[in-house]
Amino acid sequence: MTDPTANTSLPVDQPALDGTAGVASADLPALLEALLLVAPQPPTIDELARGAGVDPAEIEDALSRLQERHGRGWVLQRHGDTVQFATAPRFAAQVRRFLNLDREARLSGAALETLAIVAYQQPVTRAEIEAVRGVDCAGVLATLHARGLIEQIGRLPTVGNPIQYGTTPDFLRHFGLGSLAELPSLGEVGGRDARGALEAAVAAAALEQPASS
Amino acid sequence: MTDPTANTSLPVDQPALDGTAGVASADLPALLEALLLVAPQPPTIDELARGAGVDPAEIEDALSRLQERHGRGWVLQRHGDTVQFATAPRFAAQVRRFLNLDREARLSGAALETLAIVAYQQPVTRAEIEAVRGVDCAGVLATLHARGLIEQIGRLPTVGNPIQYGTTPDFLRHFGLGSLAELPSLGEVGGRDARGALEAAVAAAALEQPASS
Amino acid sequence: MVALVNPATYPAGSLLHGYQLRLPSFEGPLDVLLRLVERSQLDITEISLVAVTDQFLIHVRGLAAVAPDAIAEFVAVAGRLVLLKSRSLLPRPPAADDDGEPDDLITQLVEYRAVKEAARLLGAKDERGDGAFARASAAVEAPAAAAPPPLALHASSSLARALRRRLSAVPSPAAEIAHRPLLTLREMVERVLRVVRGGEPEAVAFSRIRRGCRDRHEVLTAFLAVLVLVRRRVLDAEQTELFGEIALRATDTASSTDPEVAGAGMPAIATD
Repeated sequence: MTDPTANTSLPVDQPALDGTAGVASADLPALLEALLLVAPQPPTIDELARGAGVDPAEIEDALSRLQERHGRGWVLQRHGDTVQFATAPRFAAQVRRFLNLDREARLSGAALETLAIVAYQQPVTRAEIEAVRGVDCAGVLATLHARGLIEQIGRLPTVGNPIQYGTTPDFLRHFGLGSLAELPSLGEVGGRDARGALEAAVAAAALEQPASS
Repeated sequence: MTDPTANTSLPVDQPALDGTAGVASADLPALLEALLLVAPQPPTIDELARGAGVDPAEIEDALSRLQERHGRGWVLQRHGDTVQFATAPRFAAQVRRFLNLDREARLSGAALETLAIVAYQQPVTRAEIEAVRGVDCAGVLATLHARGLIEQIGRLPTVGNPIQYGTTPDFLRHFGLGSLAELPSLGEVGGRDARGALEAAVAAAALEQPASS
Repeated sequence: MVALVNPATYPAGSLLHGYQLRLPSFEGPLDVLLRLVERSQLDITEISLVAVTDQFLIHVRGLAAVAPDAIAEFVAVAGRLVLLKSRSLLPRPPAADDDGEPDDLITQLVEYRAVKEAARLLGAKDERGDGAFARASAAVEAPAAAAPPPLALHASSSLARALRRRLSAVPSPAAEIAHRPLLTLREMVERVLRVVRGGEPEAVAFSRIRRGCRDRHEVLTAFLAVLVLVRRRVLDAEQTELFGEIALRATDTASSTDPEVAGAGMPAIATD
């Protein structure tokens, strides 16, 4: 046996008891590492469960254990039902140098405002965004779409079937987020919970929508 | 959920002190994890050193420290000067299942058609098969031969002595046949006897053969 | 990102006198209003909106060079501010039922400030550049298969089916191939000339020649024949509108031209 990982001083290092089908629960995070590294596309929880031969619930549990491991060079990113590795944000500068990438252009104030509404309030329509910002947002939305930060994630079943926007996996990576749950907390504005204010704004815009579109 | 590896008594797990250019030596293995994750090709030690902004000797040192970490889903592979991840051998069965590598292969439409001509019309030459199919069949014949479904059963005494193909005993087993006599009847196509049409098509090719080859 | 061009020029007392906002395209009326409110160090209340109304109106007046639809957005907000101010100046019946418009503006401003806060947090991350990067392809090569995947069992009927499909596509050698008489370009040139000369002195419509054609190939040949005859100045063709009728007329010089001459040197192009 030449596998260096066979040196099992920690319980987590126990190799699977059965090499063909099941895998010890303690070894499941390591198995998920292997599967996430070979996956040609970001896999879903169900695909991981099928590959690992365990229940989706066990995958979720193992993923959270994997996420908690420190000192790793990568982080888990969840987008919808899919999971993938991305490099740890603290290494962004080195990764850019390694890949010969220039830093992306900074986002403008308008782009950040629009992106913030999409990120915190998705799915959201252009009319809703414009109602909150008070200005036309067609150009900004086109720019954000071209940069791969937002995408169409649905259509409203109202007049004109307006497009609903949401953020992409690239959005998570650009901002070094593991998932939308890691968006920074908004705190308070004007004596109100900012998150609630944002929700109220979009909700108010949504009420006007059937008439306006 | 407490992950045993999260207990960071080892200096190796300390995060980088400086996130922009250099990286703390203790964080170098994690940085290499990140670089190996995003590398489009297995990188060389020098490429890693340039990306990490350290000496190649430090990369070698960090790689050996990385290799010693346990409870991972991967192992490091060195090919000459390049480094890459490979999945841990103990997860081979799960990885194969995850990637669907063990799925049974099915014959393509072109392979089935070619095999059918060989089966119903053996012995038959490549030129005769191509006359019926109207396309080059060299690749398909090679595949069928590699699969052990057809074999050379003779040579024509014409110019070039073309190989004559026939089916193998493995062919019979794969199609659940006791003998060639159990091949299903071809019936009629377009109001003609299909068997006769096949023979006529092959015969037409045979007439051209001495001239064409 | 300070939008003030020259903050040092504000005289004390007249807050923001001569106030100018640089107006990048993204800044809308809410943005301007929020900056005015924050500049005045006031809470967002009905009172503070009244306090910045004059400054906002000054700003709107300076918008002459901006696109009309952008100005409309500013004017709409300005209108709401003026309404708000008038209510604060005029005595109102205590139970006056207002339409809630000023409150709406305040609410909208508070909500907009929440957006600004969210944008600020994202902007800080953007500024730091703490991006994460995904791998370009699988970071790990799949373990090499020891052998090609096993071949699935196939039904023998699949062989017969595949072969029947192929044979039905092979033309039967016994089948008769219908030959259509070929019409050469030369013959078509003669036919066109006959029709056009038969119609003299009136022009003949191309559609009349087309009606005499048996299929699309003949129509194409007829059109080609017309082009040839026009090029040789045997015919004049006139089309007064796009896709309109083409009127054909024999030229004077051609009236005596023998069809054989007109078609001389013509390759015998088959129509099929």
